[in-house]
Amino acid sequence: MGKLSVNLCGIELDNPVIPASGTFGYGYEFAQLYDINCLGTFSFKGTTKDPRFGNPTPRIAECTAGMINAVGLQNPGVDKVIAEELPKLKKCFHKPVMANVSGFAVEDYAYTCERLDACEQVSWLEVNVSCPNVHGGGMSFGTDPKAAAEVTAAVKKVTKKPVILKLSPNVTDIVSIAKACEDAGADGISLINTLLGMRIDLKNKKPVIANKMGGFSGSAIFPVAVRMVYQVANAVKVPVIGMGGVSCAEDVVEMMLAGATAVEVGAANLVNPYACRDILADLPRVMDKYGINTLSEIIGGAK
Amino acid sequence: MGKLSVNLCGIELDNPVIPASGTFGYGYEFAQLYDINCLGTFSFKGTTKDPRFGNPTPRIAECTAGMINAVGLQNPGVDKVIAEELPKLKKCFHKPVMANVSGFAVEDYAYTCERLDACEQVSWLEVNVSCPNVHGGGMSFGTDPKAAAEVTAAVKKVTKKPVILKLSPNVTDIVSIAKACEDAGADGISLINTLLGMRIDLKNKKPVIANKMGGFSGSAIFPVAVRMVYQVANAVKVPVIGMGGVSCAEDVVEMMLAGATAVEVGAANLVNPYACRDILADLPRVMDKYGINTLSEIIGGAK
Amino acid sequence: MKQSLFEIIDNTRLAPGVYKMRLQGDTSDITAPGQFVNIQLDGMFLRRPISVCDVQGDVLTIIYKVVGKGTEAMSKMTGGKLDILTGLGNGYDLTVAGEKPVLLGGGVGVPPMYLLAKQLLAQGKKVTVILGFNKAEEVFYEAEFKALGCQVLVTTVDGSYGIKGFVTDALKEVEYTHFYTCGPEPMLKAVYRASTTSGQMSFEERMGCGFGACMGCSCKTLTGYKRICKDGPVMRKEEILWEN
Amino acid sequence: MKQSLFEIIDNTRLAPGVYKMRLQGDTSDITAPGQFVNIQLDGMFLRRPISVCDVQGDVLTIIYKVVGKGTEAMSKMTGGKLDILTGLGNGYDLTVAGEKPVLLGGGVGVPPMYLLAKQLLAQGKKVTVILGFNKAEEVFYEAEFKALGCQVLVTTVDGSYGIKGFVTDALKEVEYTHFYTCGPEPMLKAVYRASTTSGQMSFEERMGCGFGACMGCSCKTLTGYKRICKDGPVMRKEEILWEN
Repeated sequence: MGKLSVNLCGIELDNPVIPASGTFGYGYEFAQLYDINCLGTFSFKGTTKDPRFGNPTPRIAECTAGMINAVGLQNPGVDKVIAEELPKLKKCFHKPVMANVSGFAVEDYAYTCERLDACEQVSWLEVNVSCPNVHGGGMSFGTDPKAAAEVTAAVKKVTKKPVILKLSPNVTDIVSIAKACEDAGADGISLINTLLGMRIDLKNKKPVIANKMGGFSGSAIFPVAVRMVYQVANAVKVPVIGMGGVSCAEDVVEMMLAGATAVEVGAANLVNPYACRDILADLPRVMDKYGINTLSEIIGGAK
Repeated sequence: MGKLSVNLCGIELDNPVIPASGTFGYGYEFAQLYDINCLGTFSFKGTTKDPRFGNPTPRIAECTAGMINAVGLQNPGVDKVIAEELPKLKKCFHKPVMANVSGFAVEDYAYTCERLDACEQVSWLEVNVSCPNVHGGGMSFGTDPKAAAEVTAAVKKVTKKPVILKLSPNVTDIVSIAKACEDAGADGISLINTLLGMRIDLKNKKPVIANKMGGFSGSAIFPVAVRMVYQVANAVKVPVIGMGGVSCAEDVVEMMLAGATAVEVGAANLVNPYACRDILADLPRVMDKYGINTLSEIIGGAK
Repeated sequence: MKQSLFEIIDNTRLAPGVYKMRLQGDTSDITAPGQFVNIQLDGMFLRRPISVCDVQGDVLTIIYKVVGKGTEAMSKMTGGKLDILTGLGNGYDLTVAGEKPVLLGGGVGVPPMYLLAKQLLAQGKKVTVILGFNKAEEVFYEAEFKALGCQVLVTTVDGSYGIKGFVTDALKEVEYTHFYTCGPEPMLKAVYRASTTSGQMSFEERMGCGFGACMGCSCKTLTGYKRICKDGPVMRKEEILWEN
Repeated sequence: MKQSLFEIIDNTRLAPGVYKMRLQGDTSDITAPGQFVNIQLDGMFLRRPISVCDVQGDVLTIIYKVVGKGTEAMSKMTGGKLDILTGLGNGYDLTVAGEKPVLLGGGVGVPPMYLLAKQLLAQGKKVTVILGFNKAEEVFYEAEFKALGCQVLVTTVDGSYGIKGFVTDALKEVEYTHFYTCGPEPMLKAVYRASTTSGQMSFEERMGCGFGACMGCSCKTLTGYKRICKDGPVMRKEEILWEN
């Protein structure tokens, strides 16, 4: 393995840096700024069976060292994603890509994953059972081990590609949910999705966000993410993708020491569109500073 | 009621600002800096049945906009607290004070509360079922509605003073736990205690904290606190004390709009020992800026 | 879009809570009036989106209102460098202006009209500008627009300066071929209803990234879902769908 | 304890990663050598505790090592004001020094020995100072201690300067009535074992508040639980309980 390369569910990544779903669109906005083929891969905008506009605006609230979003899975629906977005994406990104899937019923997940399974540029299915911004679905699947296992099993039936369950941190016992997914056949676990948060506008005395609550992300949530990645990585055998507030090369190394095989970068892309490129450029310096020869050797190194 | 005064469980506070337990000791360190009688009240260091040294060091880790602590309820035990600390506390603080109680068994809570019930300077019992830093106890009572209700009922049997249950945010459904406490007789709910977090030292590749994980506090967690205060205040009838990352007068107002009757200030005291005094001094300006005549009128104002 | 560092040249108060900042840097990605820039500020997680008022060579002029801690901090800056994303948003389409375009700006909706007026005048158009404010003390940039050579009408809600009423009251008196407007939503709605020609309106929304990645500022239009930061902020009258 | 603003006078590099900063402000609460100050830095949640090296009137001198982002940022400061908590910790007790005290400082444990030496000399004591480093390039403040008029011995682990070995190797050659020491824990342990008299040692621990409120830096001693920031950082040899 190279200095930066890691193996994610049997597929080698040049490096562990992966823009997180919902913060990188389908890649083009960023491809205008730099060659996104430098990335390990990226997880494109969450896809659902049917097209969705998402939630009313305002959808965004600022916080100390973070932000709240309540976009609500806006996307054109799996058919349009396959017909229009993936071909465009292929033009600017030539590596295997990760599809992120959400749903409101077990069947939705299975349907959408089956359709995406047929796309050869898609190499991993990241199944989001943790969206805090949709009602009757999303996070509700990720807060109950049984429901999470059901979704996992249903998706595994329709694809041979690695299935990675993306979990919610808004739970009492993250380990029991991760294990339930692993037992149901999950090939990997990614966490953490956003923390459920809220801000109130002192001027109009109302919640800033139309949907009242939303998903809190940004460097503020990093310590919670490191803790959950550590707990889950020490409880399951499948690889873990760590995310949550990662914004610099040091954060990537800390996540991997906690047990992450790869690391997703989310909100940081929104404030610095070059965040992932900058992290990749800085990684070798940080590795040398802390005496790390290859990233793959430090995965789960903190005991 | 005055411009700043609020009524907490039948007792009027000059203002809603309350230093949180574990960040204000027994008050003397701060009494050397300013007259702490300007405070609404304060919640003194968590008390247990027996003396405790707490966890090994390091107990502290820094984070972006926050810190992790794993002190582990160090305290001299309830007998010594009553015999030595409370008389000293009385010299520098002349108002009714809030006692914060932790335990490792339902009986511990009852024993400690019964002893403190006999102290006339103690006017509220804040029962901590949410300490993330002790094994077999603490948070485990706060993550299960039944256990939280049991502790509440046991404590209510031994005291006529208002009993306020301090809840953990590390749960899937904070509302169910708050309601269970209310149904068991709780006179108030205070939240949030710290989020379970972790940091890893890149130099030695080990967790920064000897206990590995600890309680994450500071302005970083404010949006999670506002969300939970809002959820609980809209679900229970008893007063709610809001806390979690409050560090300025605007935060106090936001917490009250979310539904808090009073507001505890924690980690901010540790970085700015004058934090509570400064917040009190700034409150009238912030109230005028946002057209607020009395604080009591805005409680739960954000719908 | 381009990310680069701009040097603050000066920062002056135009009206209560309204400031004008001139910055020097790479303006090459600013291609149309009505576009905005997104400014990173110390201690703030999100950037602050602010519309472009003018560009002359490598000098960018923005006019902003103090609405929170971020813009408050900006208003106190006297020098130094700022990390800015430039060339954001679609901007106004000048090709459909006709011979006598009218530009309507309300409050902090006034600034983008300046570069627009300049470019329309350069094309030999007869430009009328209507500037709307609440009261006399809030009025700014009237002289600057006059200096460009456009006909300028100022309205104040309380009548303490210029025409009493809203920009739409002034619009009645104007003969125009196309309208361009920017301002608070109630004003945009009023202009939408009062206008007798085709036109373009610039919208505001709380944004995450400002360059089309996060879907934080989406809106529904008659021609589909649009991202105000990327497909907007300028929308054509014909495509607007008022949700409330 | 006092919270106040200090003005940075200068900030100079003494050795690789080791800097000396002089600050002007209210030093009235600094009452004993061995105390520390707690410095607030932009963007850092916790303050940075740093031992007092010297105080002359309203000028405070600190010597610090770059260990992370906070001290890294400090090392780049050339001026401006810092919010500092002063007068933290118990400090050394000079009344038990005897006639010939020996002071042992290792690495960044050297600075607090300076003010201590100065005050002991002022009391007419015969002061011997042993400064321990890893290698020649790390050595700092030897001349300053000599200038005070104490006998100075320097040790380096690799023998590239002064006596080869640890401060305890130099201690063997010294006749002393009491010892004062500050440095990394392994060095403190070695001094504890090698010393033949009573003494005082200054301990380090990750701190939350630095003034005794949070119990973040507690330790067990033969005389009960102590808060290193408030009851320490200086402990008497007789009360120390080595946990590992």
